[in-house]
Amino acid sequence: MSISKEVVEKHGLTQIEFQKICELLKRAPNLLELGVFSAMWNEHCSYKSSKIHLKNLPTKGKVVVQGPGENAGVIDVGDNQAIVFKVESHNHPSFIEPYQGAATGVGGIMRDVFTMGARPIANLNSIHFGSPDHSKTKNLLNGVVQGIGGYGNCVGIPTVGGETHFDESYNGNILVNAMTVGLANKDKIFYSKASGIGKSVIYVGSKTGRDGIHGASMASAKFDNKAEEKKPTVQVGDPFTEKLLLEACLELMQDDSIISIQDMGAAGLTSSSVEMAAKGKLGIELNLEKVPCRELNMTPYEMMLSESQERMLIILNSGKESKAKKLFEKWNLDFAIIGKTTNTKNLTLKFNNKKVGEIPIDLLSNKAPLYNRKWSKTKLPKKNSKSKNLNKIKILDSLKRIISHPNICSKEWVWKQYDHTVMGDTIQKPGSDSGVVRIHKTNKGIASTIDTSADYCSAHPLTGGKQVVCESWRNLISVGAKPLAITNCLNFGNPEKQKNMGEFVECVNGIAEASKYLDYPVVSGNVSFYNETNEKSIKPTPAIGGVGLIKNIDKMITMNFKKKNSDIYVIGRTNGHLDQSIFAREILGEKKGPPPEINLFNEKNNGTTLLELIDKNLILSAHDISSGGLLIAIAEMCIKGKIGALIKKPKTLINPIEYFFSEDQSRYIVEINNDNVENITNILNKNSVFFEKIGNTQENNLFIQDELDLSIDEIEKLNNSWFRKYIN
Amino acid sequence: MKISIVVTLKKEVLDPQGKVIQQTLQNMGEKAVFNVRQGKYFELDLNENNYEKAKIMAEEICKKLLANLVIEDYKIMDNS
Amino acid sequence: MKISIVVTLKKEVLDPQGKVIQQTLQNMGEKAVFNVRQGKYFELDLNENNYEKAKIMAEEICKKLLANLVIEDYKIMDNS
Amino acid sequence: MLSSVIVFPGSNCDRDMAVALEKFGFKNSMVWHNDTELPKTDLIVLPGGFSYGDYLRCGCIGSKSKIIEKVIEFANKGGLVLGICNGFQILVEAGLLPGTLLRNKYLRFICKDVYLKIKNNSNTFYSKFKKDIIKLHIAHNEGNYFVKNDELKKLQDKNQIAFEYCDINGEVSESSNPNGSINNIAGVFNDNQNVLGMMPHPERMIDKYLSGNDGSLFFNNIKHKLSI
Ligand SMILES: Nc1ncnc2c1ncn2[C@@H]1O[C@H](COP(=O)(O)OP(=O)(O)O)[C@@H](O)[C@H]1O
Ligand SMILES: [Mg+2]
Repeated sequence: MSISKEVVEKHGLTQIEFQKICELLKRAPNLLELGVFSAMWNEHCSYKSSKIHLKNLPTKGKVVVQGPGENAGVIDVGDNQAIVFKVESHNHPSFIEPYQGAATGVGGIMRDVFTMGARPIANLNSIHFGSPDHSKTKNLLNGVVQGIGGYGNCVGIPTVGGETHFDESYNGNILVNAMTVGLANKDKIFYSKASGIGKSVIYVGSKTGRDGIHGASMASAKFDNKAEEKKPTVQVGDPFTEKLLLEACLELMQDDSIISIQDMGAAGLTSSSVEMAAKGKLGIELNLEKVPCRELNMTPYEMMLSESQERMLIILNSGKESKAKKLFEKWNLDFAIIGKTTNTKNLTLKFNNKKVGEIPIDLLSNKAPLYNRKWSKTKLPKKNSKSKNLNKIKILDSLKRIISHPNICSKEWVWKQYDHTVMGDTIQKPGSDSGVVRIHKTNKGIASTIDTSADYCSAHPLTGGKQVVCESWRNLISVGAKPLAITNCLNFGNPEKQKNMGEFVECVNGIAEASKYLDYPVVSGNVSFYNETNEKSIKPTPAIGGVGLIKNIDKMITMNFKKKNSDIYVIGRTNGHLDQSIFAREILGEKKGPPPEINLFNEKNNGTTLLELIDKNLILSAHDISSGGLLIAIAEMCIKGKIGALIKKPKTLINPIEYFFSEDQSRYIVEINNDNVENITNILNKNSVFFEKIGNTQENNLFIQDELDLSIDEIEKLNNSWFRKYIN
Repeated sequence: MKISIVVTLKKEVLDPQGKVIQQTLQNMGEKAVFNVRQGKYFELDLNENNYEKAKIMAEEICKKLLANLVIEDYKIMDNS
Repeated sequence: MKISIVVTLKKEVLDPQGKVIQQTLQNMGEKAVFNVRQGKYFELDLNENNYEKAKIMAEEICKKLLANLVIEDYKIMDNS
Repeated sequence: MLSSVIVFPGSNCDRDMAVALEKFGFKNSMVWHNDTELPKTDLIVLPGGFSYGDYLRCGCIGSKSKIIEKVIEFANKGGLVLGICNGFQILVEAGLLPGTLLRNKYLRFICKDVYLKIKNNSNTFYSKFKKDIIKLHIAHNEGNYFVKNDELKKLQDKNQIAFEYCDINGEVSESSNPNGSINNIAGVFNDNQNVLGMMPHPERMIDKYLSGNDGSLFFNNIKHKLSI
């Protein structure tokens, strides 16, 4: 059968790419081979538009055991323990079928982590929806939240953090990013690199069905209005099987049976087998009739491209087959020897002893196309003039509106649907700056957070990219954790458009600059392009997942005010930058202007100094100042602690509105014992950190002379009712 | 009148529940059962006494709410 | 042969899912729907070609596994 | 003191339960659902989780496991059996406890701290709590306890209600009911009061770092009762 233009197009390949395939192969591919090429040369697997820019990210550091390029990143947390973590997007499937799309997203990222020999110990998620009044939003929100919970709860991994945002730029393209953090022995990490010739390739997990065929191409196809009528490219998740697969794999990993292991994620059997062989510079031969199938008469094409969930590919040491088989049978999972490694450096596909396809591995991996796409720079917008009459605006009204705004309000409605305490080691729950889980049977804590700042990134991608990294760093510091490394999920529009590509390039450069400066390397990540519908793209939304270590959990800090009559200090300088703040958007209706500036020196200095104070037991509570600004941060600490605060207006010339609602960066609020003031100010001064006292904690009310006197109960109600009202 | 609707997963889509039920039946000795699929069943009470009209309404409701046609099919049961 | 089974909550047991669906339909403008009940639907593939025998088997299976008779009723659908 | 935790495919609080039991002095064994014999034991625990994915009905397929016959035998001889969350659901499906657990009233999974009023202070599990209101954690999708009226009356008459959801002051009301359970019931005993099923998870509250420590009271009470 010859390959027509339409067939090439249906496979998401350009005619030029098809010609390249013919040249490399020195012949035309058959349909099966074309399918394999399309999966491997797809944006999702080949990173063809992003690769040259991702190279700028710093990926090395003292703690890095394994950087990008494996199923997940690995960092050293001491005592022969390693943390394995990664974030992944499942945006398109979640838009089409929110429950299953989100659920399988969680399943996929957990497999990435336990493939490496790590037991998942925490899940996080970053979810973005369209405007609340868009007709689809409520249903999508409900489905996504229930899907994330449905999967993670069932497998029994606590969901300890995340973020939830609404913005009209996601009306036709929601974002669902899921992150998993796992724990492994540092000397027992499993990799995907194959080695040895004639070794058995085994298939374990669920059977292969006709679902999700072409999922990887879909992940890189933009939507039009017909998207929802496409074939069932969404899979149904089976968390029960995932749990069995997790236990079975971890059990098999106890000894030396496994040479290498790789989950079947996007592009299923194709990408897993090709990647294992490519990394080992080997060939691989698959006997496709051996693949456990759910349906009758499945073709090699369907088997190679199916994205059925809950499956793994393992290369076994010789002689371990029968033991492995027994183990997987005990867990009631499918097990089949479907091939072997070879020295041909080819992917050889056989079906009932007949060769049905053969492609040099090299062509699928190294020779995949790489593009240096055209991109355009975003100029730093001009600052809005201060002519707006801020004096007419009341602090009280603004506080009330912002604290109850869907993007600022408490997300308890969301995270109460996630089991966040299973495994019995959650020591800081969602709703805090970072989720913290204790490393089982130790006194160490792992803090994790996931953050985005789409408004900042959209206004000025370079600054925005830097800012997200800093935000993540700050969230870890606020709980007393030393930030160690990050993973990222880069959600962008269409890379073939200069503007979108430019947003990508500059965000990546911003991320690179900040993470390099903060010694906060990138160890894993994922790119999701083509987030656009009918030519309208989402705001650039890189998500940063950060992980930090608390060496002694007795020193962990929480954000709730602890007691009355302590001093409240602000660390970091408040300059009054309102542009791109939630205040500017919601109260002034102003969407233009630059995001707040990032000064990396201050960021690092303020953060490390706060960690020093925490380490010396001088801090009662801490919270970073993020969207909403200073007053919102204080209100949140009041709500959590059920304690009020008496706040003074600024002494400087700054306008109180700018003082209380600006979103200048690198700032924290801390609560301290007045006995410690001298000690603390000495350390802050020694390190040249800007700080000021802003008030005291007190009973019941949040109070600012002549401006506001609100009971904490009332503020809490404002903060905590949006979701319930919206859903009912 | 009452209208009954059955919503089932499309044939190509995995049905984890059906799979586990079938295995359990096997373990319980019901060897004759070689496949199980689980779906949802709905009974709607409608202010409409004409079956044909009611059926059209029910179709609408399936498409709008009860079934996600990406992974599910629906069937309106005959009047009985 | 294929046997279809419907399992529904007994009348006296509250069906919150049905209620939510009914409310949602109301909000979506489907005012004619005044009550919704949700149940489960099963399709069994049996190694048995006699409908009467298959039906007896299915009854057994319902009692043993598919329905919780404390709160649920089951119905074997007619062969069709 | 010997305990056994039954592990079903899909259990996910089995380890947490074993950790808790060992912390309070039990020598614990993990028992696989497919085993046909129980080890020597003073207490059997069916842990939380999603046995068989909670497919079909929560707890239903787990209740068909081989080991359950032995658990029933053990219970019928007066042995102590405790089911937490999914374990409670399994005990109900196995017929060891009355009633059923329906889907939560608001159709959502709920994970949060709750207060419980202790209704029964003279059973074979625990004798005397120092407090009569304790704080534990719930995490479930199907905790909405339901029994028919005549059975409810029997539960009340025979003092079979173990805990009721209440607020911090011990007030039992609609607003302190997280899942729609009839009469706010959070846990029940069998007739003989040697089988206890409860939705809350005491094993998630056993040290000061977690969101509470009242689970320790619970385990200490069991241990105390078993040692006399
Ligand atoms: N989708 C979610 N899943 C889990 N937790 C969430 C989710 N959305 C929000 N949260 C919780 O609410 C907290 C506050 O969110 P956010 O305002 O974004 O925090 P921050 O500004 O500190 O990043 C998060 O740290 C997280 O713990
Ligand atoms: Mg924060």
